[in-house]
Amino acid sequence: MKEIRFHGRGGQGAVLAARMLAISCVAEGKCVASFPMYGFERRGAPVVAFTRFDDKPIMEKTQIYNPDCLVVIDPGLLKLPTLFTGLNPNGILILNSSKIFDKQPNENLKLAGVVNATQIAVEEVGRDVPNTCLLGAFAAVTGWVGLKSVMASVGEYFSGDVLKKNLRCVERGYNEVKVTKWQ
Amino acid sequence: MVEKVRKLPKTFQYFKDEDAFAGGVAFCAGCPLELTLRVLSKVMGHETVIVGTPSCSAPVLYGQNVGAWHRLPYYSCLMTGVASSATGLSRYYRKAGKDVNVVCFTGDGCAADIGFQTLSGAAERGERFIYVCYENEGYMNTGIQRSSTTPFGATTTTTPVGSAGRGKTTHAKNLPMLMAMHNIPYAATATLSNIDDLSKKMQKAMEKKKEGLVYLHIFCPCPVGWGIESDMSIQVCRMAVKTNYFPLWEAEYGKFKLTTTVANPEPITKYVKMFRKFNHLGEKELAVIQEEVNQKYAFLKHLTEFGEHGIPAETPAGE
Amino acid sequence: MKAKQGELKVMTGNSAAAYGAMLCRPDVVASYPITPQTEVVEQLSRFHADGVLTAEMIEVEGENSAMNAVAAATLAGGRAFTATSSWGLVYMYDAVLQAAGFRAPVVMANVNRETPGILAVSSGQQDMIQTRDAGWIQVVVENSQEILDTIIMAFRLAEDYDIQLPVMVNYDGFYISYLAEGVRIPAREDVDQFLSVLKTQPQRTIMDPTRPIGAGSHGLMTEFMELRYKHCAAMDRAKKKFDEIDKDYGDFFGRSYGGQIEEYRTEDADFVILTSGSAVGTSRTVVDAKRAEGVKVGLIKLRMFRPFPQEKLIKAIKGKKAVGVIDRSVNFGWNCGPLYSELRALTPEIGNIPMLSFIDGLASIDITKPHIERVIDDIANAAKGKPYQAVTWIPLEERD
Amino acid sequence: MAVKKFSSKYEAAWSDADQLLLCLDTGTWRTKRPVVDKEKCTYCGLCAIYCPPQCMITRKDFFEPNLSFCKGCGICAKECPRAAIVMLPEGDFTS
Repeated sequence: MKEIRFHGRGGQGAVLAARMLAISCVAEGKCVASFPMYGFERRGAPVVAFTRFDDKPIMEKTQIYNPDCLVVIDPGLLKLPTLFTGLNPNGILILNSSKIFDKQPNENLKLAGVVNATQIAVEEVGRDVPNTCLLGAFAAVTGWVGLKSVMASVGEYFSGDVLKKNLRCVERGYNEVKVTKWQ
Repeated sequence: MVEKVRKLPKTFQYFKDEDAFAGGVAFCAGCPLELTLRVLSKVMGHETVIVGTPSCSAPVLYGQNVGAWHRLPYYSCLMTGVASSATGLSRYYRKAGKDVNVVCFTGDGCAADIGFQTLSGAAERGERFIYVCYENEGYMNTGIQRSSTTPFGATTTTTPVGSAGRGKTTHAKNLPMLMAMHNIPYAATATLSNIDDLSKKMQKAMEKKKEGLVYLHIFCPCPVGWGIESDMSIQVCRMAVKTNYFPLWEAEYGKFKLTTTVANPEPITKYVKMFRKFNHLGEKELAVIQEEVNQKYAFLKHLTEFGEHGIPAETPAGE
Repeated sequence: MKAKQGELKVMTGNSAAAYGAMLCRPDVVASYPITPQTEVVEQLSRFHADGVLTAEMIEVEGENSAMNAVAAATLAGGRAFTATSSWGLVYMYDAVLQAAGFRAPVVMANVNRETPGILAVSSGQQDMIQTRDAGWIQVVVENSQEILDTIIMAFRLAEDYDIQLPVMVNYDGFYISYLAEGVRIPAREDVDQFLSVLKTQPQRTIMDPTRPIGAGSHGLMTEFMELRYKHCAAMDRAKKKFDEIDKDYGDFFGRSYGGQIEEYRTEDADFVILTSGSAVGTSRTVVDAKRAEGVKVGLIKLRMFRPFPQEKLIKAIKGKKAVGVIDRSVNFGWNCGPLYSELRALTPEIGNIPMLSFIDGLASIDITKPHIERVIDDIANAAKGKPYQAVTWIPLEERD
Repeated sequence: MAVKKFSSKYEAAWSDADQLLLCLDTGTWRTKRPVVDKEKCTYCGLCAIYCPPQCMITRKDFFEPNLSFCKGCGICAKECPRAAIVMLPEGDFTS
């Protein structure tokens, strides 16, 4: 089983991203479970969302305490002291940021994919909705799910022009993500 | 070098206290609700007991564990119990000889729908508190559902636009008018573009609540729910006034008076294009909205020709 | 020191409730009429009109508002009273929960009546049962004098610094609400003195408008559980406190009721009946009659339903050969009486003795002497080791 | 009962601003930053009046946003009658 924890702020689409990832996994025949955890539904308020996938049905209903991968939609959340708490050794981070890491932010973090998803979203969609771009980056960095499946999942939520724009975000995230590895 | 205007807006003169709220509170960027509450605390002062409900204002009005986001005393209750809880509080304070502003602060969904019975009851009993309703035309906090004050044609998550749906099919309840018809000492509409008028009405509310229930209906468009760019919310308020979509008036014991008159009202099309919730409407539907605006305004204008009706001013309600 | 002997007056249960409340000098009274409670509102309004009661009287537009108003008034620092019944209690349910969660020391008379679903303007304790888990202290009483005395005690319990919980004083609609009996009315100054203990205690947190304090903060993380825990702890303390207040009341006014439960001829009894409300009085007379025949039966009157008097019940029932419970309400899904199912939870402590449930008196059906005789016969047989029926709907299961 | 230590001294859900005044770091929400042209500013105060978080600070003869709380909504820029405030991408300011 793989466990992915999404960190974002209200309005950035963290919950939607977690769900889209689940849909992509289902498209590849996997079993999934995804749910958000937030208090107040508010633009700007921190939001956490979880996605699990596995080859067999998932029984756990708890929050994710030992993620294999973190998806951080708001770079400001890097300051969160609990962000890396519980990250598995060989942990992966997918981050929306304009800057790549100059040093390893956490000893368990071995692989980081950084993409300026905000810029890409603003260029493609015209608004700061970085979530779909990060899913593209997620597919590229983890290899846990294919680009095609991610694009199909986006199609479940958008249509027409907005879909096209978001698909471009996914593709650019897939192609433009910068990967850093640590030992 | 530009000459400096030394005279600040009149609004500053209405402020008697510091802002009671912490610098950073959980309202969306550009939310008029935040400005309304901060202005309220400045105009009414800190000895103002706020009675709130689960709503967009609740994450700010109510604390978290022992912590609070502001320095106003508050009482949190359910949407059914706002005016009745305020009744209990204000009656006890009166019995104990404490002169306190008890101010209910709720959205239109609470005031017009689930909390309307208690509001109407308190008005009839002449309870001495202020009821502030911030009008964002629906249940914004829970994710943009329709309320009885959602206007005709508006799209919400429960009146969505689809191959068959065209937004809300019925018209909004005219809540401020309903409250004025209770012949309460003071009922008024206000909005943030006309912030002097708003502050003045808040100040007047504190005086008039000594005679009975005061109702303030404040137009507060929701950037998220209506699809307004965050810097445009005050502009939307202004256009609502300029189109007579939201006329500014006050009524004392049922005697109506326009506090702002618009010489040449703008067409409603200018207003609806400022945000997304009416995007789907065609000419025919917009004509219906224009007609409704005209009719409501004509009715209001007609009412201003009458004097006080019901209970005369010299015998305040609730005695 | 003893209180003066109060004036004796014939009055209904509803009047007794109004007298009890008036004597405690509430600051705020809010109420809405409903059969069979309406007399309480009317009597309080008369007191107010006569100047005997100086409370703020709020004639609300519905019970929900009544509860919200009194809860808010107590949190602002006042003493407040309301009364309701049945559908009224249901209509104020959200506010009933709110009052308990806020630890608002409201006192409410609830005149027991059947609840919505099947229309019945008649007696039954289902309303009380349906608010059992609301976090209120619930007391059930038997006659007009006990109503008056218990309402006074209820204010002392609710507002006690160690308790701070709302108290519901229940009495059977029609059978007690309209029953006229001679009632001793304590003198006002004596009631003042009885309640004056509260003034010597630390003062509870209130909505002081000069302080930046808020009632009803969000309980986040473990603090929510902490508040629930404190609520439960206060409920637990209320049991002993109620016994003490009852004893104090007895010492001062000369009338006491046993606190959480009252035991009647249980000491040497082979088996016992457990019941509450108006059925207790009738049961007493039948127990006396059966005793005269040599049947060693005892009676336990449940006064406090929430918090549940486990310790007292275990002590009273342990060692008996059988126990039967008469309920004027049902436990949906368990298909037995609610008090009965609660008692069953004490089996490990009481021992594995026959426990029999009798459902009777729904919708004002009379719980007659023959009904109670039958209850006693059934328990007596079970006590002798004979097979027995666990649950009996008495009026529907007439014997041939 | 067994719990010995409580985090709150209150019996019920009371909050007390004297004990703890909560505050969010709303300055981090900003994607655009208002920048005031001191030359153009006539100190009319309209930006301060309309600012939802009321975070315009009075300087000697101009107004300036308190960037700790400014959420970057842009109302000040929109309402300024002299166009003395512009909204610039927040990213341009990060060091």
